[in-house]
Amino acid sequence: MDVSIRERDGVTIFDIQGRIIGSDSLELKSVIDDHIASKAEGEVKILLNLARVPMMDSSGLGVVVAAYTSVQRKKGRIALLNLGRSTRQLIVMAKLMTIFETYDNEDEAVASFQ
Amino acid sequence: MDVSIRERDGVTIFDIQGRIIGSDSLELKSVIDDHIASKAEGEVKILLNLARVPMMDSSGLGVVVAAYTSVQRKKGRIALLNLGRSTRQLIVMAKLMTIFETYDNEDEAVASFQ
Amino acid sequence: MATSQEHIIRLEIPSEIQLIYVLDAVVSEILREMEFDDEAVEQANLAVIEAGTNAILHGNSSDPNKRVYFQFLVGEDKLTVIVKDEGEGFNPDLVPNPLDLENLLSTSGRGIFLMRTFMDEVNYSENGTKVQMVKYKFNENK
Amino acid sequence: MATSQEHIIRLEIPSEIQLIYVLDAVVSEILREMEFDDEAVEQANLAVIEAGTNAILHGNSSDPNKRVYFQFLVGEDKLTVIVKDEGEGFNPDLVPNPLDLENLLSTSGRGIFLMRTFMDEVNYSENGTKVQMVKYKFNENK
Ligand SMILES: Nc1ncnc2c1ncn2[C@@H]1O[C@H](COP(=O)(O)OP(=O)(O)O)[C@@H](O)[C@H]1O
Ligand SMILES: Nc1ncnc2c1ncn2[C@@H]1O[C@H](COP(=O)(O)OP(=O)(O)O)[C@@H](O)[C@H]1O
Repeated sequence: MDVSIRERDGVTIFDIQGRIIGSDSLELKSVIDDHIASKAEGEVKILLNLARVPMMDSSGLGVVVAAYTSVQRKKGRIALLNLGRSTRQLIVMAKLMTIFETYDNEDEAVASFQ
Repeated sequence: MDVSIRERDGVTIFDIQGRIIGSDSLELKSVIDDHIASKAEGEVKILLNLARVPMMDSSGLGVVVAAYTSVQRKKGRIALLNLGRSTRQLIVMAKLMTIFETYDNEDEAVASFQ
Repeated sequence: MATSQEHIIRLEIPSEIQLIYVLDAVVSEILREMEFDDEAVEQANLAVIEAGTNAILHGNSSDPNKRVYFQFLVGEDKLTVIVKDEGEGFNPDLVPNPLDLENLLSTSGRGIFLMRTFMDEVNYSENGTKVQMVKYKFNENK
Repeated sequence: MATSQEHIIRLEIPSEIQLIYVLDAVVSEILREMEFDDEAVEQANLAVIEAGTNAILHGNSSDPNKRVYFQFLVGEDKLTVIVKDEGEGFNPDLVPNPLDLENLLSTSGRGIFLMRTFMDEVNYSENGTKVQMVKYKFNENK
């Protein structure tokens, strides 16, 4: 798994590439946590781009949930972009589809933060 | 491994994709043998495009040698196109570099058959 | 040549979470060879990763001297996977349901649930140190 | 947590040539985890595939009831691979040199030569049914 970070109109987009399994979740968690810690309250705007994540295990999903909770606590916003079949299925099965905001289009997702 | 076949100026180009290991060599051998069998003496013109073969084992190399021998017997010509580091190293180690004709450019390779 | 009743592949690893990638590679390749459809491949793959992760982290507490044993029984129409750890075991019936409202936002606790969701059969034995899972190739019931 | 002296991964397969892809997956993943450079990965991978192919085809004569046992000993600076078959064995010293002029255009007979070329150590034992190969991570001699 690789993660790269970019900014668009004040939104921080995490482009994740590769399966998130095993110890990948620890790595992903630390990247996201560091970013959240660096922002002041009310200023966290995160988009997790999962377009190139063919699969994620329960520890990966745990990281997404943890990110959601941390962001809420900091009065920020987090959304998921471009869920694939497998990651969408995982989130649906875990009954988290109504909790997470999801987008299939980056422009739309970024605009929603403005 | 996948093989697809195309014709260019009377030359039959085998585009091979993927590692040639294990039972792949049997499959490759049958595709090449069928093609050679379908041609009359003096009419076999084969280019094996290895651009997308990251690795080949000794049974794969055996198929290339068998193809070379069959083509010679039928008074045809066979050449190798786009050897990668790994396939080139294999052929060098087996002391076959001086026996096989090799090209790094398809236009040149095809022209050489005219 | 006698007909082989079972087509068994075994894998044995020390308890290091990094070795999940080796497990993943084995399972993916077996499922691909068996020509499961893409969705079934992802599902079975995920279930085996969950079971392997549990064996390493919970069962063997990441003790590299403890080992995890995998067996893959490749059948005509199904794959059976057995995962065995060298830990203390646990009672799978006491694991909280991750779909209960109070657990929905938990950051863990979904592994066994996903195994049960994505495999056709999941059976724990030997005090929870062994789990056997089956995925059928053509499952008309799902 | 005691320090683990050896980090051993075991794989055991029936003698089916299609299972070379499973072997390939395991070896590739171990080599990648060990952070060998790309060329060393290809070389060690090829050598293990050759040894596995020989065990399946020559050692066990593709008898699916006979099994091939792989051990991967992952060290700090080297990978040791042991391949054991259940066949009759052979004398590796009597295998013709594929570089001899009369063998150059042979369609087979290069497997052991490639193992010796690409691994740093190759040792046969148990009458040729077992081969142990070592690849060092930083080999200044090569
Ligand atoms: N092999 C095992 N050995 C001991 N305990 C286990 C094992 N597998 C699961 N458990 C226990 O069951 C709980 C639930 O597991 P699981 O549903 O996979 O979620 P998670 O691994 O995220 O906690 C674990 O937290 C652990 O306490
Ligand atoms: N594990 C084995 N058991 C029995 N015979 C073997 C084994 N490995 C190799 N051999 C013998 O050594 C010969 C040379 O093997 P190798 O160099 O790998 O080339 P190839 O497999 O193409 O014949 C084989 O043809 C076979 O007779």
